[in-house]
Amino acid sequence: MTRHTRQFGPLLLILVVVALVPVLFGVGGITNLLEQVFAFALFAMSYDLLIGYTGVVSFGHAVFFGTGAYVVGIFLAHSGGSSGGLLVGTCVALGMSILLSLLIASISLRIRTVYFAMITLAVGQTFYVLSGSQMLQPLTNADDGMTVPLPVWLTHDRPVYYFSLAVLVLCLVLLRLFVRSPVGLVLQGIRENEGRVLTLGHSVYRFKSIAFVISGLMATVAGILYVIAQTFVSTGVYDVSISLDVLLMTIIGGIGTLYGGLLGALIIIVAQTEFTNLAGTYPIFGRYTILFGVLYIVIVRFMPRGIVGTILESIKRRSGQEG
Amino acid sequence: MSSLLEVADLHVNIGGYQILQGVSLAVPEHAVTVLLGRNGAGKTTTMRSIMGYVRSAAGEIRWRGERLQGLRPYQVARRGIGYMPEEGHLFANLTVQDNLAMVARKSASYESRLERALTLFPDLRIAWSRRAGTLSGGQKQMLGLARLLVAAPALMLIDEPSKGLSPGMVEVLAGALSVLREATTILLVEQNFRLASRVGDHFSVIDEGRTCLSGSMEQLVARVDWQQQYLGLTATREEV
Amino acid sequence: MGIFLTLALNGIVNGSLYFLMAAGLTLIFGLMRVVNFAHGGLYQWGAYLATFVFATTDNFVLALAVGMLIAIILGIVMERGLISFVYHNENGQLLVTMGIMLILTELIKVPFGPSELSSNTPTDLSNSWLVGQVVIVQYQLFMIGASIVVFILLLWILHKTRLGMIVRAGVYNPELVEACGIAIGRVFTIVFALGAGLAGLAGALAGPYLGAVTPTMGFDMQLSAFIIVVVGGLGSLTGSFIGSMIIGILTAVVSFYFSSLAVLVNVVVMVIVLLIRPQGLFGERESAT
Amino acid sequence: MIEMDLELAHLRVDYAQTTIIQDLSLNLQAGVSMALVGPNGAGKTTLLNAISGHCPVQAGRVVFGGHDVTRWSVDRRARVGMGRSFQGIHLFPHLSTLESVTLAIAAREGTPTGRLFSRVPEQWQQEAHTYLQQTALSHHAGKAANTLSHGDKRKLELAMLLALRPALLLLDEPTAGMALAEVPVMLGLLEEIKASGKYAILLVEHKLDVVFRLSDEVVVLQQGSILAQGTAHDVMADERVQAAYLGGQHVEST
Repeated sequence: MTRHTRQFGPLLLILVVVALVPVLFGVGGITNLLEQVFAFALFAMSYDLLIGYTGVVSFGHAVFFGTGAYVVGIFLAHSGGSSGGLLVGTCVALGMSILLSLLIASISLRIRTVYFAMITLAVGQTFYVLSGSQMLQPLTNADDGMTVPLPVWLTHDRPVYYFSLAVLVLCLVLLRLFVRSPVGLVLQGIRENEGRVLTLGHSVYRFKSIAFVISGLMATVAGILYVIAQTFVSTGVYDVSISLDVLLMTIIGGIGTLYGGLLGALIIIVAQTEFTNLAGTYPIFGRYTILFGVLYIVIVRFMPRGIVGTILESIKRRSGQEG
Repeated sequence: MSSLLEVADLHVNIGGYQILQGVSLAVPEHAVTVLLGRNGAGKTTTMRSIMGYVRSAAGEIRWRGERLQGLRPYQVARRGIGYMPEEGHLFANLTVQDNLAMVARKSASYESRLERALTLFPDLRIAWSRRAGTLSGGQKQMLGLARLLVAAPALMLIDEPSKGLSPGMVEVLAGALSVLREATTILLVEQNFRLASRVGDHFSVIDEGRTCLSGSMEQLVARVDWQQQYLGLTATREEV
Repeated sequence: MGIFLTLALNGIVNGSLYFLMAAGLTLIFGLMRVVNFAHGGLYQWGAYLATFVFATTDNFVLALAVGMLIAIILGIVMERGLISFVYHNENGQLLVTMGIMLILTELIKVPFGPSELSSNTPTDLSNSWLVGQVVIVQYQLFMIGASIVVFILLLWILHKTRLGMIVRAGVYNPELVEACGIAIGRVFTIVFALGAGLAGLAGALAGPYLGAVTPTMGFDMQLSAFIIVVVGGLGSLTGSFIGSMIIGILTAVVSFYFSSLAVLVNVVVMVIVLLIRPQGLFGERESAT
Repeated sequence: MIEMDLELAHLRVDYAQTTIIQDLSLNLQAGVSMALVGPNGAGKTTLLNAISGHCPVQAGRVVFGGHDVTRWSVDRRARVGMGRSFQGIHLFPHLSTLESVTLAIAAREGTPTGRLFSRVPEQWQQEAHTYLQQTALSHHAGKAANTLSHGDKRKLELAMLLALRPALLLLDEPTAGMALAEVPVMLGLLEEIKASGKYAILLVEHKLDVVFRLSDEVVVLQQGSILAQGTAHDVMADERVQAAYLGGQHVEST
C-alpha cells in the first residue's frame, strides 16, 4: 500500500492539479497550451517505447502523428464535423497506422539500426511531400492546410481540455501496463542484450514489430489529440522538425522512463511558446532551434538518462545505500 | 639479465569484471618468454593491456623503465613493440603485399627485412598479390609473423600462433619462431605445451587473472606436478 | 526523344551532385561507422559561403575553395570536438550529429536571413549549345566533370596511396592499424575532413545550378544522399556512384512528369532494393551476430 | 513423446574462407551427456554455433527431435528445445536475476501477443524463484545481473537455461573463468542436472576433471573432424588423442 502511494501519489497529485487548471485559471491560453502538451507528451511517450525499450532511433515518427491528424482531419472536414466522422476517422487512422508500421518494420527492422533512422527519415519526408502535393488537393487542401470542424460536444474549450486529458491518462495507463507485461519484459531484454533474447527462443523481430505498432498507434492518437486541440491541420504535422522536437522531448525527459515524455513535452512546448513570444521583440529568439540542437549534444554527452532518468537513478542509489 | 618489459601487479577491470587481479611479468631481452594458463585466465588481456587497448586499474607496465600506461596503442607500437593478436592479426581485405607494407614506410632497410621475411616464408612471395583473406590458415600465420619480421620491433607479442594449425604447420611455425628469436625478444602466449617448451626460455603461468608461477622453461618441463596443477595437463595413465 | 535525352542529362547532373554528398557519407561510415546526419549542414554552409564569396568577389574558384574550406573546418571541429566522444555509441552518434544538423541549419539564418539567396552562374561557364534537341549548359558539364574527377581521385587515393591503404585497412581492423604504429585517430579526422570537404564542394557547386540557396536545401539534399547510400550500399564508393546516377536520373524523370513526387519514387526504389538486397547493391553483408 | 535426439550429418562450416568443421557426423541421444574436447581452434565452439544456429552451415544437416533445423533461425531452434550457454558472460546487465529467469520462462511459454496489457503471471515468478533456488541464487533474486560475482553470473546462465526446460543443453565451458572455490558448486549443479536424465547435454570443456565427472561419452575434435569417440577413459587412453589434445607432452611419468 505504502509502496503504491509512494509510486502513484505524486502522479495522482499532478493529475488533480492539471484537472483543476480550467477551474482555477479559466480557459483560453493556458488550457490551449496544455492541450498541446498533452498531445506531444503522448507522442513523446510513444517514441520512448521505441528508443527506450527497443533501442532504435527513428527520425520519422511524425509519420504516425501526421497520419492521425490528417485522417481524422479529413473525415471531420468531409463529414461537416460529425461525431461519426470523428469515430470513423479515428478507426481508419489507427488501421492505417498499423499497416504503416508493419510495412516499415518489414523493410527496416531486420537490418542495421542506422538504416532504420535513415529509412524513417525518408518515409517521413515522403508523407510530408504527399500531404502538400497538388494531386491530393481535393482531400488535403495541399499546402494551405485545412480547418477542421469539431462535433458539437467538442466545440468549447473545457470539453476539449478534459477530453484530451482523459485520452492521455487512458493511453498512459495502457502504456504502463504494456511495459509491465511479459512483452514489455522481452523488450527490455532486447534493449539489454538482443542476441541473448534470440538464443532464449524469442522472435526478436516479432517483438520489435509489436513495439513499433503500439508506438505508432500511440503517436497516431497523439496526432488526433493535436488536430482536436488545433482545429487545423497542415503539412507541418509531417515535418521532420516535429519528429526532431519530439525526439528531444523524449531524451530530455529520459529514455526508457516512459513518464519522461510528460516532462520533456512540457519543457519544449513552453520553451517554444516563450521563445516565439520573445522573438516578437528580439528576433534572435526566433532562432531557438540552435538551442535545441545544443541540447541534443549536451544531453547525449552529459545527461544520457535525461531528467527523470537521472532523478530515478539517484533515488535508487539513495535507497540502495539505506538498505 | 635485464628486463625489457616489466609488468608489476597489474589489475584490469572490463565491464565490471576483474579480469586481471595481479599479473606480474618480467620479459628479459633476447629470449622467449611464454605466457601459459587456461582459457580465460587473462593471457590475452595481459597482452592487450601492454599494447594499451585496455586500461589498467592498478599496477604498472614499464618498458625500458618508461611507464607505458596512458599511451595510445600506436604510441606503444612506435616504441618498438609489435603485436600479433590471436584473431584478426591481418587485414583480410588487403593483399599480402599491402599487409606487409602497412607496418612500415618503404626504405632501404624495409626492403632488406622484406627480403628476409620472404626467404623465410617463400609461400608469401607466390601469394604476393592475393588478398590475405584467401590464404590458408598456415599461410595467414606466416603472413602475421612476416609482418612482425618486417616491422622489426624490439619486442614481439605473439598470441597463440598455433591455434587451429595442423601438426605439420606447427612444425613450420616452430621453425619460424626459432628464426624470429634470433632477431628479437618475444612474449608468446601458447597453449600447445610441446611447442611452448621447445621455443621458450622462460615462462609465466596466469591463473584466475593472477601470475601464480614463473621460472625457466627447463624447470617447468621437469615439474609434471606444476603442469597438472596449473595447466590442466591432467595425466590419465594412472586412472586408466 | 529530345525530352528523354534532356532528362537523362539533367539526371546525370543531379547524380553528380548527389555523388559528391554520398561519397563523403559513405567514406566516413566505411571507416568510422558513423552515419553523419549533419552532412547536409556542411553542404548548406558550403553553398551559402560560396554564394556569398562569389557575389562579393566575382571569383568562382575562390568561392569553391571557401565553400570547401568552411565545410572542412566545420567537419574537423565536429569530429574532434563532438563525435569522437560517441564513437562506440551508435544512437549517441545519431542524436549528436542530428543536433549538429539543427545547429548548422539554423545558424546559417543568423547572418544570411531565413529567405533564399539567389546564386549566380559564373559567366565563363554560362554558355550553352543546342545539340539535336537537347540544350547543353556548360555549367552542367562542369559539374559532371567535377564529380568524375572526384570519383577518380578518390579511387586513386583509396587504392594507390598509403593513406588509402591505411583507410582500407582501418575499415577492416582499426585496432591492428594502431598496432602498426599508425595514429588511427588522426586518420579518422583526415577522412572526416575529406568527406566534409566534398559536402562543401557539392554545396558550392549546387548554388549556381539550383539558382538559389535556401535554408532547407541541406535537409533535402541529405535525404537524397541517404537514399543513395542505402541503395548503393553503405560504405561502398562505387555503390554511391551508381546509386547517385540511378536516383539522379529517376528524380529528373519523375519530377518532370509528376513534379513533387520524386521523393516518393526514390523511397519506393529504396524499399525495393532493401527487400531484395538488404545490404544495398554494392554493400557487404554484415553477419547477424 | 518424440525422442529429442540430435543428429549431425556430414556437417561443413566455413568461416572467413577457412573450413572450420569438415564432414562431421555425430549422434546424441536424449538423456546422454557428451563432452567435446580438443585443442584450441579445433572447432568446438563453432560446432556448438552450428548446432544452435549462430553460424551458417555450408554443407550437411542438423536434425533435432525429428526436425531438419539446418536452415532454421536461432530463436526457432531454441523454441523446439535447444538451450545454449556461452563461453563469455552473456546476460542482461540491468535486469534482475528474477527478471532474467522470467524472461526465459516467457520464451518457453511463447508470450502470446494477446497478453499485451496484462501483468507478468504470478506463477512465472514463482517458477523463476524455484530455478533461482535450484542454482543457489535465491538470495540474489532482486539484484541486477551485472552486480553479481562471476560465479553467480554463470549460475544465472544455468538458471535461465533450466527455465527453458530444453531437451538439449549446449554448454560452452560452464566453469570458464570461475574462481577455484566456485568451481565445485557449479560442478555439483551440473552433476545434478545430468543425473536428472532429462537432458541431452553437449558440453565443451577444457578441464579434464570436469569432463570425467560430467560426460557419458567424449568426442575429441581436431582440425574440425572427429579424432576419437568413446567413454572418457577409452578416449583418453588413445595415443593419438594424447598427442593432439595434450600437445603431445609425455604423461607416462605419473
